[in-house]
Amino acid sequence: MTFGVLRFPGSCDEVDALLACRRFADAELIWHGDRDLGGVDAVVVPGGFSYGDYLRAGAIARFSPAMEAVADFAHAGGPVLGICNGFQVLCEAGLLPGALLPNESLRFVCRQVDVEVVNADTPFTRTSRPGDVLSIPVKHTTGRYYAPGVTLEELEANGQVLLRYAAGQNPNGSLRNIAGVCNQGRNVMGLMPHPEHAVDPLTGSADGGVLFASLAAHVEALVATA
Amino acid sequence: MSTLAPHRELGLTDAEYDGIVERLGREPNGLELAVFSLMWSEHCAYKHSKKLLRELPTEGPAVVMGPGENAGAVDVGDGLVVAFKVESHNHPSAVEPFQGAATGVGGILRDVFAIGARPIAVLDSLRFGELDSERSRFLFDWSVKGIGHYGNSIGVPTVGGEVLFEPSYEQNCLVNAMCVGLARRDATIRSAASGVGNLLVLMGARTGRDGIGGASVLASAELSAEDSAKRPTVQIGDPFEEKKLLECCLELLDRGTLVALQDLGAAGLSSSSSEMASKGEVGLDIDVSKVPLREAGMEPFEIMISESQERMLCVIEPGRLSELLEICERWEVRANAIGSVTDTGALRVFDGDELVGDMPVAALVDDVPLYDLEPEEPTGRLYPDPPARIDAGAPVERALLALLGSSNVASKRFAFEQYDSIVGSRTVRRPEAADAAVLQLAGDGGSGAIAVSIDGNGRRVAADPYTGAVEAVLECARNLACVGAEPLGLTNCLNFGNPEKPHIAWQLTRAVEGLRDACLALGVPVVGGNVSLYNEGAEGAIYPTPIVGMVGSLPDPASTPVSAFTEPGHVIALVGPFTPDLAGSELEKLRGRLSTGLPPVDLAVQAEGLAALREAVRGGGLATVHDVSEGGLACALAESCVSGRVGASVDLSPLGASDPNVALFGEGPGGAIVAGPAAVVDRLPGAVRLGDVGGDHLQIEGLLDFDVGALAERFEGAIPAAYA
Amino acid sequence: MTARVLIRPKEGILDPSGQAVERALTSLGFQGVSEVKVGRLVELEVDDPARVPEMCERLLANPLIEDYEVVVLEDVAG
Amino acid sequence: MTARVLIRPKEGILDPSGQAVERALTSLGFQGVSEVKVGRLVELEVDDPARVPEMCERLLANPLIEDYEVVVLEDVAG
Ligand SMILES: Nc1ncnc2c1ncn2[C@@H]1O[C@H](COP(=O)(O)OP(=O)(O)O)[C@@H](O)[C@H]1O
Ligand SMILES: [Mg+2]
Repeated sequence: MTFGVLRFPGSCDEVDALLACRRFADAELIWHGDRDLGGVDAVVVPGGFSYGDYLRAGAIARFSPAMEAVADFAHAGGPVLGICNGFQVLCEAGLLPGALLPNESLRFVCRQVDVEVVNADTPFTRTSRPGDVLSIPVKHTTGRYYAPGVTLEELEANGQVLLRYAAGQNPNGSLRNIAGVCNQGRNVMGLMPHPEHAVDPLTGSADGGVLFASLAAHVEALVATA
Repeated sequence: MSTLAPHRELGLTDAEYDGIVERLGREPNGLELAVFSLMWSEHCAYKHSKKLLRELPTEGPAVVMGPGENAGAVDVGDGLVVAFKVESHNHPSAVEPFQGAATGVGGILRDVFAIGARPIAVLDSLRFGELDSERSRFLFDWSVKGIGHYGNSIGVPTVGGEVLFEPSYEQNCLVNAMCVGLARRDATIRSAASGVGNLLVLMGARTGRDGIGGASVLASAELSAEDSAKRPTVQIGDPFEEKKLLECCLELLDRGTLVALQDLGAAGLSSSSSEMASKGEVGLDIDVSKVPLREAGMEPFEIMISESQERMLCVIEPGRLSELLEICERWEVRANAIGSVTDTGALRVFDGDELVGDMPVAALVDDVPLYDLEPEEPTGRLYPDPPARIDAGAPVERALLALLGSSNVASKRFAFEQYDSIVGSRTVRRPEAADAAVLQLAGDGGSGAIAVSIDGNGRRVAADPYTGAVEAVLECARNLACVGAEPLGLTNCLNFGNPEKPHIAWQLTRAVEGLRDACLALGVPVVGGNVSLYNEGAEGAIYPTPIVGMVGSLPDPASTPVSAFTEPGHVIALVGPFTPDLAGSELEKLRGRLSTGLPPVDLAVQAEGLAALREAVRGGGLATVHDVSEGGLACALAESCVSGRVGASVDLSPLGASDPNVALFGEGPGGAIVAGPAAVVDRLPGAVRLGDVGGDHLQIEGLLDFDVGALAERFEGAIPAAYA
Repeated sequence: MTARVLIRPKEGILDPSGQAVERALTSLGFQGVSEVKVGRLVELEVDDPARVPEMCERLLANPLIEDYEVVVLEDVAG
Repeated sequence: MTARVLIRPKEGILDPSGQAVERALTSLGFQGVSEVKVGRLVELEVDDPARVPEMCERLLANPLIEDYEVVVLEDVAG
């Protein structure tokens, strides 16, 4: 099983994501200019400030050749995980519902937060249980999740809200404390917290490993049944 | 430029002008005068401090690069070196704090990757007026935003720093930034140009009229009412451009494409090219018509002195130009060959075919007039007393709450939460988790970790320049010792007033002597630094503020203690040679006084104490180590309680102080509180057992009893409250 | 020709910048200020102004959260 | 009354957002785009529009690096 981690000009957490993935499977970087994803089994769109986040976070990166390939990959059912800036990119690309707005505080916030698993029945959360509390850092200026009311109702009804900030810990004003969502097909997920920065107790926590372990297990299971 | 004595307008004295004529053998033209005025400015030439800085010890077994290169570097074993440097961006930040602080970070990052090291950490040291001043709130807020903007966007974690608030910084704030980088020892590069016929290539952003006159006018003159006239020279930072430039340069170095590399900082192309030429003892020809411009109609002299950000200069062999261009294109980095290495020993500037300037490199860089300071110890007081905030007779409970809620002692979470402190996956101890930030090197092929800290206390240096400077070094080394790190090297930034004034010259001289003696006593070499003079406002000079940054190494990051008390039942003790005194303390400040003179420090005893603390930490088993600094022992205990959200019961009578205020709030170098299992703590030589961790109150026998929640509210709420 | 694009937060979406500016103006002593909204301004020279709405749809604005308005200026030579 | 404030980077000041948008538009295939500038838009209801320039000087714009332009709209009811 191989993860592919995108690298845009201005990505910052791509190497962290690569190393996090490698704790669970093989992983390689994918250059933004490449249209070919090289046969990876899952894609991670990492954090950072792609194209400087000028104009609007994630707005420019979504047009890169690699992102076109990722869209095809996702439409074909391939698993895609967007972290922070990657979440913003996937929303801008229409692969995930909603949008990320500037934090209510209008400030960058870097903080360890508790997030609760809402739905454990997805490729991204299958090694956890509903109600599990994960300690994962956030670090962003534009992380306030927004979607219109009807969309929010649909997300809740379909089990597309995967992670929520624990009570009192919403760092950005996200609606309904939403920290991570998936698409209807459950193969594309985005979250603002950084699981790749929570894979080692030495640097704070290993709770974020759940997401990579789940993805790896998901792909292995697919291979086994194929 | 006015026709009346233009050299004076550019900040050159008549004697300096004559010196230029003598060295050129003729009158300089306008371009040459502009270039000389910058190269001979305080900022570039260190004309008032160079002689003094020669006193600092610069050699040590770990030193790989010392002062003179873009950044200093020390060996951390396993074939790795750590490069680091601190630099000021005070005056630009006082004019436009967001861009000033951001470009300060951008500039220091370039210094570090210029020697081939990947930046892995930023630290900041900030000074403002008191937070009840609207201007200071504004400057603090936007400086922090600017630092975060640049560091966060470029993906380098800001792992530590410090900020203090004193009335003397009201007009002239200080924004110092330190960058730490990591390189394989065999992959570092120097800035000396070499190889006649080799090409000079400018990489990165296009050149605009940014900061023209910045080096001579903004950085080397006192701030005055005419500052508004200087406004259009504000430089804008573009971290995205720098991120591409950084990755591109590191790839070029990795492939061995470059002969030499140099960042463009103050005085832009003029200083970077002439310094490269000077180091390599060669000449350079530059054609300004080949420099890509952002604005139409720029004069050759403007191109030579523009301080546009995010640019680097390199020397390559002609045969490798296409390889360089290819790599630059991949990273979307602009690159243009703008000149070549010559054997003329001159910096020759062409505009197309026309020679528009011709200056001996030696006259620009090496043979610069240096001045002797004329220090004179002041007879009277230099600074007014700070405004009183509490009575001298206030009960100790009030004093503790006042101290924890004072901006100097209160938590700086407000600032450091705006910084990404974890990108890079090296950060083992984040801000406020321990006294120094700890960065593991395992992912880079290293063993163990490095610890970094930046410190300085201008008020104590104002009270006693020699002892205050000694204490800055000791504080920084103590922060490292708290996490078990041994210092490998030191960088510093000397922020002072106008050195042409005898009392400032005296402060500077005494402070440098203090730095020197402390470095010698600890065996820590100075591998680099920066000097920022003329920090004065209408009310006079800032407190003399030497800032010290250190990098140390430690064998095992996993066993690093934290500042917080962690477990009920742990035994608390005080270790180290600590003699509390109220002179220069935060309590004295709150009482509205500033002493003259600090108690003398025995450096040999302090050095021993630091080594013992480090060994104690390395011995393992200690859960908590926190140094005693601003606010004294009571504040240190309160911080450890608040951080761990747990209480402690202690008795200070074993310390034998007669005045409870001195015992609780007295300051001075050498002390740290430790906590851990009794078996571990009791084994420590010289440890004075004070009590244990437990409950939800901080109880100091016979003196104080506070709910930890109430202390937390003070400590954590004070700075946010200033912005509510 | 110069095109000017005005981009503002959609009605009903929390606009903390607008609120912060409103509070700050009031505390600076400016009376009678309300409904402050902060958005973005994009100005560009274009050969074919008819294509600007498409630029907005694809890149300049995010229609889920922003409204935009295009004004074409006759060679104001910005 | 509604006041509209257009804030843009001063002539000659680096505008990284504008550069990024210009490159992005071009690579999306929009031809003939140049001089892209990205600025801010502030709209507000004010009793006394004559005070808006002062608001710009003190808060809305950063006169060191930005120019502003105030347009007063007759109750367009935003
Ligand atoms: N301006 C700042 N930037 C980043 N971190 C800061 C800043 N100010 C303080 N910190 C962090 O807050 C913690 C406590 O700061 P301080 O009280 O100044 O420590 P010390 O007393 O050890 O010098 C440290 O971890 C420090 O790195
Ligand atoms: Mg400390």
